Amino acid sequence: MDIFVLLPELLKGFTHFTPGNAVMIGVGAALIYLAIAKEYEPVLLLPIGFGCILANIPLAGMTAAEGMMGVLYKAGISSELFPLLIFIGVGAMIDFSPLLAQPKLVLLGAAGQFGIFGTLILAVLLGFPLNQAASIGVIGAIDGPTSIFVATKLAPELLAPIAVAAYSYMSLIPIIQPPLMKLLTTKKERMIRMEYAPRPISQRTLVVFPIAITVVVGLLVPEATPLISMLMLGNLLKVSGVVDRLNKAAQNEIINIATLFLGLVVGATMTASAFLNWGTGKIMLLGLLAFALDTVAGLLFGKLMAFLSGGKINPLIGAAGISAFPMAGRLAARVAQDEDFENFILMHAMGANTAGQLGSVMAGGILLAIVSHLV
Amino acid sequence: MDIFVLLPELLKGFTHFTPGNAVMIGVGAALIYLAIAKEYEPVLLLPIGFGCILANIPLAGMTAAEGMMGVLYKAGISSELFPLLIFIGVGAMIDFSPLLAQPKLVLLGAAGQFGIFGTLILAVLLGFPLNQAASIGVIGAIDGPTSIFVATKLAPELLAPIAVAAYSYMSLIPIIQPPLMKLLTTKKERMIRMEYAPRPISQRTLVVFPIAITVVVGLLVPEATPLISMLMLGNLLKVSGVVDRLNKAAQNEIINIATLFLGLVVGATMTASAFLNWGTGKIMLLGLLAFALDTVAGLLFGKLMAFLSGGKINPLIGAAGISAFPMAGRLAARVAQDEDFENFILMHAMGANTAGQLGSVMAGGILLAIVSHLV
Amino acid sequence: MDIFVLLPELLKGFTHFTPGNAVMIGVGAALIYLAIAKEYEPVLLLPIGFGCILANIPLAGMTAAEGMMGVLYKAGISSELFPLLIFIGVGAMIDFSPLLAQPKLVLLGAAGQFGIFGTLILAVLLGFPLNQAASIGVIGAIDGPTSIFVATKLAPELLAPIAVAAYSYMSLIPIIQPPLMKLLTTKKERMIRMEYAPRPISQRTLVVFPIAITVVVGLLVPEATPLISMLMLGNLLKVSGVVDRLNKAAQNEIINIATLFLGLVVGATMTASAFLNWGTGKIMLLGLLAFALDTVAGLLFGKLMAFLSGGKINPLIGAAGISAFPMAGRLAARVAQDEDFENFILMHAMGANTAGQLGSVMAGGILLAIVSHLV
Amino acid sequence: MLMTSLWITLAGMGIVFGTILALWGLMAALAGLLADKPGAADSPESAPGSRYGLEKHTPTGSARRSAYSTSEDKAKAAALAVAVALAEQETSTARPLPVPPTALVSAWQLGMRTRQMTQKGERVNRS
Amino acid sequence: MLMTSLWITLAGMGIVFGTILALWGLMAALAGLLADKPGAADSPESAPGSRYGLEKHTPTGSARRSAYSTSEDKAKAAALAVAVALAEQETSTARPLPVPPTALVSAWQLGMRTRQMTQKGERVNRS
Amino acid sequence: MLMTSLWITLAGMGIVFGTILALWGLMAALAGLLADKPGAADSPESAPGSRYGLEKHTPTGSARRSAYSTSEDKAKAAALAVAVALAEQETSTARPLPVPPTALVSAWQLGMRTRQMTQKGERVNRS
Ligand code: NA
Ligand code: NA
Ligand code: NA
Repeated sequence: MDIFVLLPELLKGFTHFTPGNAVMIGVGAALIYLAIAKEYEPVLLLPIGFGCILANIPLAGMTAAEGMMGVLYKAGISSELFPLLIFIGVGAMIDFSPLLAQPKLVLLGAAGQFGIFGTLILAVLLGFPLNQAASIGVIGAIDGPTSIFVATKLAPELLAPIAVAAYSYMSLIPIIQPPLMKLLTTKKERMIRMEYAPRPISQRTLVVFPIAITVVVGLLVPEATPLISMLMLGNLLKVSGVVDRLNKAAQNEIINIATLFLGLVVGATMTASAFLNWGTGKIMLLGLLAFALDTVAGLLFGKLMAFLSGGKINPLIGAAGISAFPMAGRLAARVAQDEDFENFILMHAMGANTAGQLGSVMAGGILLAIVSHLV
Repeated sequence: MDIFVLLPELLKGFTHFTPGNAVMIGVGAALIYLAIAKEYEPVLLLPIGFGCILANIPLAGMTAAEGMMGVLYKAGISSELFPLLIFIGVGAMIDFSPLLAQPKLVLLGAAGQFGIFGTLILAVLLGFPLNQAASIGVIGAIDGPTSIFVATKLAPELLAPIAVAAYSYMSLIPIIQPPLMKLLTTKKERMIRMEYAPRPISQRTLVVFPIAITVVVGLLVPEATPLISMLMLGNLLKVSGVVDRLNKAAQNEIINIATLFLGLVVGATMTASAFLNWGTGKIMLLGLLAFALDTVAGLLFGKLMAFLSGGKINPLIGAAGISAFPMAGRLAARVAQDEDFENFILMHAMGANTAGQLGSVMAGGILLAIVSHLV
Repeated sequence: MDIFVLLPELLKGFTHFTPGNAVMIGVGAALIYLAIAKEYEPVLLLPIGFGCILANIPLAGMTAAEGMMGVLYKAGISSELFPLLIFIGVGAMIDFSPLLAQPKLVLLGAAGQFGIFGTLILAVLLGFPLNQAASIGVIGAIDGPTSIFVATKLAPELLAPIAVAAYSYMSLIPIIQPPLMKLLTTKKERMIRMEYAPRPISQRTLVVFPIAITVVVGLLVPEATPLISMLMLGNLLKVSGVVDRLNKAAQNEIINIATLFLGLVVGATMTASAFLNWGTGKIMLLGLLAFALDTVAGLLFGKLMAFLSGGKINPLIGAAGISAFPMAGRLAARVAQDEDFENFILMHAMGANTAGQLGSVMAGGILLAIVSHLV
Repeated sequence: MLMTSLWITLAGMGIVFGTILALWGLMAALAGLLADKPGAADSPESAPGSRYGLEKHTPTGSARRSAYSTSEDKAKAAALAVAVALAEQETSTARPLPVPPTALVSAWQLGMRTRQMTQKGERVNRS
Repeated sequence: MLMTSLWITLAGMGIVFGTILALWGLMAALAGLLADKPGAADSPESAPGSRYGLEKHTPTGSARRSAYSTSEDKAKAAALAVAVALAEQETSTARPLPVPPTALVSAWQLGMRTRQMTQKGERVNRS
Repeated sequence: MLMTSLWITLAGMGIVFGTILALWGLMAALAGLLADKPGAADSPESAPGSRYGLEKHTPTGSARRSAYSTSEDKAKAAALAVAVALAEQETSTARPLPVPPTALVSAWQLGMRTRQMTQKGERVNRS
């Protein structure tokens, strides 16, 4: 074995290294920077960024089918297991009592989904085929697992940019929403105080709710069953109060491990060839639009409810209907408080926010149903 | 895409919904009710009930081979991984020192298995084929993982009713056993006090015990090796005292996740077609009988030992030999105390109880050996 | 079904039991004894020992492809998932700041790898084929997951003896190293005090370090990428400070479960036929040699640095360059203190020790590259 | 193609609103049918939140809600809301300490977000 | 078919008893051979239970057992047994609080069961 | 075959040293480029260790390091090193108690090893 055999072997890592790899490693590093320095969804953007770096080290073979990332992709993404496991944990962290106390707020969870469809139209106009356009639209669900679940079924090739958009913008909510709120609502509207005299919610109600939702949504939108059922299972584990060890497992072991691996694997799909193209840029742009359209639609519907209720409803809570639980809810309450420190609409905002979570999942399932029917 | 295409698409969930589905969703809800309101083995009946509901939502596709439940079934039931993982955790929760302190009590662990075989005979008389009859009999092991492990190998089609029977009746022990105890034992017998002067158990003994049991049982009943070895592994992790992090993992992460998924997946096999038939009713009935037969056999053998020992043994501890660890043990001690508050047989009852756990696993393996040899 | 059918069925466990099985069960018991009584790497040797016992119970079928051990082997060893998951946890437990504070110490991490290659030569002389010789050599990485990862790729048939040697000797470091330290260094050298005035390390540095290492090592030694990247991922999870739940998952759930199953499965490969041969004896011997050669090379290089630095470096820290993190580091500091209680070189020793961890992984990858290129 | 996507939007939003309306009915029914009989609400069992010990950590605790849902006292509600808000701020910054799992949970979804809000939110408001 | 099942019962129960008898011998041997030499029992290493910190939580702790296994004092044993029983009752109802993992473990197998016993058990006893 | 293995050793050790030299450069660069500007080191954000609460448990905490890395005071360093060593000894023997996860982590890699060292190490030193 002489030097002439050895040398190329030694340098193969560099000889196979492309400028594209360099750029993508930069992208991965940038995502990790956002995760750590700006704390943008760190539990997801950090693993995604690291996975992106791994995918762009030549000859490492980790993203090959039999490599670690390939094995995890098959185990958790192709099987759709990871987003569903994450939803079990998320469900165990949601409290639906503010919504149950004021059922009419659920309407705001519908309006906040317009961004999905508005973005789909724009994506079609930009020339994306329907399956891809729909997957891009679901960024407007403003709910990571939903976006990933739908994209995996309709356009897995776009998984990475869609996941990155969904989670990056999620963290930008406090920057994206306030200007639109100020633009679309009058100071008078933002100062509307809302009565908070909900009927008390019995534990019985809290327990029956997730089961009933699973059955009803399952019958109305079968395609949404996996997502909604796992969300509701997690919630049931929590409210039942008799299976604390399962509840804790859902909120910790299960969601943590699924999140870490989901992030790594999604990042590992970010190869230069797959990511460095105009499509990615368009998707990032459309994703931003989706967030804005959701917010606008939510606010306008809030204004409508304010008008119909004779000024009894503060339109700001409409912006909480986009999901992005629990940040959008808290943000709406905060903006209201900025106008009038005595004005507390947190519970109403959280009601609309949880409604948005339900709406997002259903909208995702509905889109899946319609599009897989057409494609 | 006009309304005439859309409408059936919209209503497909309802158009495919059968009365059977409705009934089974009711069954699932009932199991969840028992889990929460009555606290019947909630960590298992709640997931089973929820899985049952999921299996009866048409077109949801979760129970398909590539659906979430299908994937988990393949990963944990077909592979027999879930019951074995649960056993690692159970083993880490059992303390065999009361048994080691009074080795003769182990005999009660044999008597308490008669229900398995008695039920098998009845099942055969009711017309079940041998493999099914044996699986039904193993409900008499009164040990969930054992029942599931054996049923998976002999008659997977009966997995759901057998699991449901095993876990529901497990919770009814405090209702099933006391009457039989009162019926079969005299007040005088129940008031027998037992000496408690066991030899001290060295840590060396506690450590060698699980290893020795694994080897001896493994040689005597190879088919019982997977179950007994995982039970003993868990116990070894605990008594060794040097692998606390593995011990904790066995008692938490591993058993929690396996339990949640096992329950969901078992429940997901409860489709209307598979569950709604006379067979299920017969199985529920036979399961109840198995519990009763175990208790009767245990008590009668207890009386025999009481007689042979010249009234030195309280026959009540015979009822603890059915396994159902640790409830049957505590129940026996309690009933004795009801007769005479000064009478403490807890340690003897727990000895018989852990013996029952061993006996159940071995009986399951023995049945598996004989029947798979005949079928 | 008469007694003549039943009897052989009853005794099959014994009729299939070979003397080899008996010996191997003794070996398994011995490993468990070392784990518990001597606390030799208990979290690994205990499961390995138990797995070894399981593999030698005839007809239990646990080691068959569809048996529990077979399933776990496919899931975690063939896929190389277990050692990599363990590395995520190990990485989250390493602190590289002592090394970053004194970068030149990294050289000691290279010297400490000579044992790998020295042992390879001896193995070749003893007649092992190259792929096996290399796998045996990697025992000299003195890092369990690295040895297992490389052996799985080059010579899976030797997995068990290599893993056993790697982990048993790891625990003997406090017995293997001190005599060599005393032999190869003068009292004067051992009493050398080292300045400890490192530049302060910014959190920025701690965060960039694991990312930079992944990329640089990945480009220089692509074959080392899986190991080094998972080690660095774990470290990044810790130092980032923003993903505590992932950090905790890596340090607990993930590493505990992977360790338990890795041990069991490695042990389950210890069948009499595979383990009871001269090869195993030679491997154990060569493994011991690998540890000694590493230590000697480390110490000699330490003496060289002491000489070149004009007596500013204590050669003992050279012995910490073999990896075996964190024991070798602490041992070196201890031996120095035995000579002069006022002499504290802990931080320098830990720096060399973490350098050894990096060197081990890279050496493993380099060997993998060269040998898989030649075989 | 554009027509199709317009159709999808129309149908999609229609179905979303339809389903949501169904949920509205469902929830109204549930909250009505399953409400506690007066007085029962005080029993430890039926008081929502009393069953789960985690509640005290979770973002919007029905424990807190139910605490004042039965009273009309605005001021009290206000005071509580503030307390809640502050509590959440703390949670979000308390991560470095060994916090209980659920607090970590919030730390995930809510911790860093709340913090961002405080930072960015204020930045925005100042502008 | 019936004959077969009778045969299976006969053989099965026979083997079960046979195996159990073997275990009896095994345990007797173990407890005999591996017993601590007098005095050694006091050393922290060999005292069962002293090695595992979980013991205090687990249902039937050898820690407790060994505490009085060496003494013949019945009354003491009785008192302890009561304490144990009470302790377990509490454990079973302590679930809502953030209990340590092992307590949760009991909460699973023993918690709700113990509680059922108290409820149903009493119901039964009253009848 | 022997020649090959000698070649492998030569090439292998060569590449190992080469790569390690590269890392040396890398680390020197990092520690240089990314060092904190004077003064900044005191701010809670940039002080290493202050970000991770686990640090207090881990073997060689940069928290501790940074504590005296800025001062030249040898005695202080020595005192600290001793404290650290002792602390680790305790950790390693504290396993029976319900210790925090990270302590358990040490208990794994470092606990029993440290203990062995104390035992065997001393045995060796006595010889
Ligand atoms: Na949404
Ligand atoms: Na039984
Ligand atoms: Na090494």
